[in-house]
Amino acid sequence: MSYAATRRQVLAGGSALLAAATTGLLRPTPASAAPDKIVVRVDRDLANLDPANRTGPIDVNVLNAVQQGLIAFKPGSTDWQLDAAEEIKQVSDTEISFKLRPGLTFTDGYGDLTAEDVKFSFERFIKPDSAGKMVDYASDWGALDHVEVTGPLTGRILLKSAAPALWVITLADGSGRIISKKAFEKLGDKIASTVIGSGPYIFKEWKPREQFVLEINPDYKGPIKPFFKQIVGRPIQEQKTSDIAFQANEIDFERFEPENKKAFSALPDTSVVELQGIDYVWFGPNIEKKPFDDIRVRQALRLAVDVDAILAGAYAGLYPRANALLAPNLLGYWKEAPVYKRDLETAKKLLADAGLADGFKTTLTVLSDAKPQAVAAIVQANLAEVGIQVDINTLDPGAYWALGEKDGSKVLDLSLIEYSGKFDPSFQTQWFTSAQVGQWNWQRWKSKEFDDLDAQGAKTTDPKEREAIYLKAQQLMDESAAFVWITHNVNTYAAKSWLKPGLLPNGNGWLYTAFSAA
Amino acid sequence: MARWLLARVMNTHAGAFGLVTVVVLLIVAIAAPLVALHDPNAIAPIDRLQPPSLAHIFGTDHLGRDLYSRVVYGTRVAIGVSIVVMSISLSVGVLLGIGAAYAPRALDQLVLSIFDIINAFPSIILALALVAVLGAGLGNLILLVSVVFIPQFGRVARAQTLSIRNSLFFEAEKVLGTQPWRILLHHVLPNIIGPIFVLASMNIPVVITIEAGLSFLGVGVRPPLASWGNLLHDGYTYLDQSPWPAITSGLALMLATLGFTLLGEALRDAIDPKLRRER
Amino acid sequence: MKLTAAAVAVVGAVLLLLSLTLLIPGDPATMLLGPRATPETVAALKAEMGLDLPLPTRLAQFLGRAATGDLGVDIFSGRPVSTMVLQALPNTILLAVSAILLAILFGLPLGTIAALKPDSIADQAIAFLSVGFVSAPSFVNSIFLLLVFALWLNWFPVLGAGTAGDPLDQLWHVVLPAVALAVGWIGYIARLLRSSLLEVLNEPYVRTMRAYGVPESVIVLKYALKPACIPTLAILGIGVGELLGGAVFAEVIFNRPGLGSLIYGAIAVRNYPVVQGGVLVVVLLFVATNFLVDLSYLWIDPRARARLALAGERSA
Amino acid sequence: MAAPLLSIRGLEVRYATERGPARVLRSVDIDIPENAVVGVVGESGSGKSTLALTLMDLLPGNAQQSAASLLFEGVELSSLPRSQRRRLRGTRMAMVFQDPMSSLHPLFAIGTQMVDIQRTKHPELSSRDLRQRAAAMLTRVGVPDAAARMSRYPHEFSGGMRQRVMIAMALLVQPKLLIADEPTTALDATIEAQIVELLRDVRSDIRGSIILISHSLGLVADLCDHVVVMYAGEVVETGAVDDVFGAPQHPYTRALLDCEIDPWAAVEKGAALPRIPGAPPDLVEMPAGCVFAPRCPQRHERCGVAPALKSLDGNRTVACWLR
Repeated sequence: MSYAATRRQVLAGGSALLAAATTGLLRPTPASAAPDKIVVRVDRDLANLDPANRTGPIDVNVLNAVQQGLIAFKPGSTDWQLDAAEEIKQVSDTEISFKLRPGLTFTDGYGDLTAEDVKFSFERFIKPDSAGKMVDYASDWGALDHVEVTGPLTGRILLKSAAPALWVITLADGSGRIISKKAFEKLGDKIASTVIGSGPYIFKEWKPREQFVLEINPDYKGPIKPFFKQIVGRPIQEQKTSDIAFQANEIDFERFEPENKKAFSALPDTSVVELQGIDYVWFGPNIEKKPFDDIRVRQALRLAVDVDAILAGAYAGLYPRANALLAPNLLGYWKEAPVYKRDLETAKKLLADAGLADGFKTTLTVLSDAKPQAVAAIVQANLAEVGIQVDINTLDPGAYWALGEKDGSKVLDLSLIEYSGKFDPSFQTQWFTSAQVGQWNWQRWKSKEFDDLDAQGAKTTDPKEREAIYLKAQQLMDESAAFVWITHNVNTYAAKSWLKPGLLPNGNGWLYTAFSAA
Repeated sequence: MARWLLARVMNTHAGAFGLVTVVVLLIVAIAAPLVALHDPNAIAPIDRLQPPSLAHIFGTDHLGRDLYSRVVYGTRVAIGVSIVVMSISLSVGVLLGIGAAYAPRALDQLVLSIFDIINAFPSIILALALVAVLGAGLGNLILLVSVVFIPQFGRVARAQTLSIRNSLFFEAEKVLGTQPWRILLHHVLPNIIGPIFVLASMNIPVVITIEAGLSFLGVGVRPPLASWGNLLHDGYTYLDQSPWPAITSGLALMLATLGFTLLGEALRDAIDPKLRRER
Repeated sequence: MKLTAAAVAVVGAVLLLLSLTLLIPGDPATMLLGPRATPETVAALKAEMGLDLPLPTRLAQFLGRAATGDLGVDIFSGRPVSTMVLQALPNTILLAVSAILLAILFGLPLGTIAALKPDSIADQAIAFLSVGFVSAPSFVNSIFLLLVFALWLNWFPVLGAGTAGDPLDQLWHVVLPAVALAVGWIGYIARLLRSSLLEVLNEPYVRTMRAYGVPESVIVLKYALKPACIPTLAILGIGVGELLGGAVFAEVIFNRPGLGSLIYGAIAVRNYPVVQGGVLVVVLLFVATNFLVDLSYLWIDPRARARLALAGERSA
Repeated sequence: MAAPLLSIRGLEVRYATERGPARVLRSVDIDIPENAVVGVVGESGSGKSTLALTLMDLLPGNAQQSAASLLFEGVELSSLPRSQRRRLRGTRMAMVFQDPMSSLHPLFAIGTQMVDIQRTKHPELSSRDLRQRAAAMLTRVGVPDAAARMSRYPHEFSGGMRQRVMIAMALLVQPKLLIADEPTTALDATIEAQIVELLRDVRSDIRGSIILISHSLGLVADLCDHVVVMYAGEVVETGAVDDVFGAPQHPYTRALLDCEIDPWAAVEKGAALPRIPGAPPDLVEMPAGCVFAPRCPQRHERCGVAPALKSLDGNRTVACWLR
């Protein structure tokens, strides 16, 4: 009706403003009671909805809501709960047995979820596809030997070697999603854009670059209780535009730059959620290159840089300081890791001992985002004070990540790096092994001892032992003085005050099923 | 000549305003180190996003850098880029244009279709496409924006040269056995200079906008180097905490484009009213 | 004649685009796989994307496929670029068209008023406004409009292009970005029209009309405006190009799913097939509009029709 | 004798130039009798066309005029408000311009233009009627298959045809005063002859007076009853054509005639410009005294003072001390 009114005005050539005012009034004003539909901002569009070839958290979050795994993450923890599996247990280091809930069905009439589907879904990761190409996330199931179906609803997951990380890295996450074998065979390539699942939500609609819609799955039979009838995801490129949209009540939930925390806390009907991250941001030299092959130079670097100033400057003093690889809420967190205070005297002395009393020139390579550039600027200023002249080399994503192949990292001097973390320490340590030199170990730091610890940690099942292993590994990194840890990141979210988001500790894992009324 | 031109430009308000603005901007750009009150890259995390004060007359940005100084150095980038770009595309364009006019038909056609190809892209889009490949950065920015403007100069130069080549006295000169380069020097160039000069001055504000625009999108000048585009984007990002970065850089940008536009038009009307309609 | 030139330009543009992709530092494959890529997967992906083939082969392939409307696939989602582009195209066209209409809607009257009373207060005011408008870049306008009319006054929506199939809603969403793009052109058209109108009003044929006491209103609105619009029309040709360029900013800032934001988004992650496809379509759009502009001369100017006919006979 | 249709007294027109005001018309007195054809002759730059534009009130913006009196059909034009002046045009007065190419609108069919120029005269008539009148008139002035030609554009007409259209326009509004400014100059000789024919032919259709501005004495001699000789913005001699051309009183008139012994020849070879030693004076810095003196073969001391226009017998006038 009100639209009709507006239309009349427009047709009558009536002033846009008048008409505008009318719709302005029509726009949803912040509701105190939670509606049954919410709009959340995602920072880019969905890309690939095939669990094995997904392109990142934005895809996974949808998959986790639409498809079931044997287990699922518990909201707000690195811990898991049962989902498709009625029971599941680690029989031995290399065997996991599971029993599915009866009566789970796939949407769009693809029938019941059976152990066959589980076998198919998991073994996809270890068999090359028709084109002979391995799936992108093959490594998640690297340890899998095969899945044995023991009954319509029961089976055994058999591993080549012990893989304790499997639970949180794989089973509870994207690579553990159970897809319908029938659907896959029917849809072929189309499964990258059509999601058939048995989960709490169905993938109702996807208007690329406009929005995707999740809607409660009436036939879902499982322990998870989704709250909102509809969840709409809107891809928004420009962060600031998203902030404005939030203030204009066009979206109900978004992640924002921690720098803006104050401003957002001041907004009406808005609750701000803060979450410590598990990523790891650090910078360090390529230790194969002179003069960084000299440990004294590396130590000097570590002492010359004022990490607190970086956090205050580039991170608005809102990010927690990192002193080692693993974040506080992870197994293997090194509580007593040394906290290096800035000490120019010692730094200068170390350089002098290394015969570089009057400093040297070097280059710091960073990604072309605002924060890395800010960090670089501060590092530049800091190092200048001990006579080290730093040129900043900013690369945009394509060129930057290309350093990870064809030995691209060989040319680097200093580099500022940010890798995103997962809930199992083994995922974090794997990039620093000698084997990764030329790929993702850009600093080319080689330590036989570390390699062994990494391999060992990946197999050991006993948490206590693992913790010890990873502590040792981090001590080795510390001794090398090759890594200047900066932060594990913090994530800040704005939600309408009636909305309680369901987030995982890594910050970009969102459990849409756990979004609920505050 | 110069005095006459100056007089013609100054005798309209718009022209005078344009000239003064541009002169001021030029001075600021050249004398940036003297005009700026602080090191534009000096970071002071503690007093980030300060409002204007005696210490920081435009306030500070999100890293506590002195905005005024950054705007000043931004002027240097904006004007530097636009002048370099213009001189590159001007010289390349004119050379190609004259060359084409003298060259055999086939070659001439080739050059022309190259111009057509470049012109088939909306300038920003071409710049983006090139950035996609070359990557951002000051050097690339200058390079690719220059490419965008070559055809304009090329066409004017070619047209002028042809009109002279077909003119009677050119024949006469040939008969008299004057070397081509003499003819070029004494008859072609003098005729080209006017329009070319106008064209260049009219395009400078366009280049300034493109530079700022690409930098705004984060594919132009690389931070920490100060560009109005970067400042504006950062300002936009931290608008909730302080409007000053956005306001100051935005105003600087608009003042510059305004000044150069007015001056350009004044020059055009003074030198070559015929060009009034062309673009 | 013009058509062939256009065709050459487009083909050349494609060639340019493709040859550019040879200079790429690092490549999409790694970009796509991020810190997980093993050399094998990278190689596989490149093969998949045809990045390993020599340029001529790729050009031939691309042109061949493009001719059939196939622009390759998005390296992330594997969705055909053609569909992505076609989804974006209407939004961009709507934006550009509304912007042009706005520019004409305001520019024409302003220019006419200014020309009727040269050097009057109105004329001066309009001149001042025009210059001011011309020097306001579209991204500055976009931000300003977004803050004032979407955030503070809450009159217009912030996000996107509105729900497909609801013309009103789409019109709604296009207002602010269109204004942001149009502003500069309002000023430009106004000033251009003023000068050409002043010239026309001194033409002998206008004097003839006056000699028979034809009312000034009829002279201006019927006889003078038509010829005065020709130069404006010529500028619109170029204008569309700048509009399509400015659209990038408006679309990014207002989060409109259009060609500009598509290309921009793709560049950040080096999604080359999408960049190529997007840019190619923009070029086609641009060339096409310029062609239309040329056609519109025929509609306005009988002499042009005559010339064309003449040329026709010659070539025949 | 009856009051003239138009009587001009002390008409002055200045053009503002960079170097100062150019006095293109100075204290011009002319009478146009009822139903007469008056020729205005003189070199280019003698102010003929300015005179025409002044009467039509079509002077460009940089011109300023002042007249003691501009009496048309007993009405003082110079005191009429612009709007009423406008209404005179296309009803009581009309003008045929020199260049038929640029004087017709290139983007509109001539029919459209011929209809619109009648509206001030015939507000009561419908467009259809106006179209029919126009078509009929085209036939009258000798444009073949007029009805069809109505929807054609100027560039589709030959120069001669265009001038016929212009004349048709003038006839359509039946003006009391028709001013023809060099109606044949832009045309080549043969066409010119045809147009002259046409003019003589339609002469009778016009129930009013005609001012024929031309530098071709032949044409004037051929078409006019009276003649006004102008030089450098001043009237130097007036009178009946036969008297003036038969026995010119002013040295300038004589000079003109000497350059053009046989008027008909002139018409044939298309209006040759008179060749008189010296050049017309600079209108911005006028010399004192007789304007023609510098070029005058019979110059003498009295010429240092400007001679007034004095009447001779047989109501002719001349401005020269020798008479």
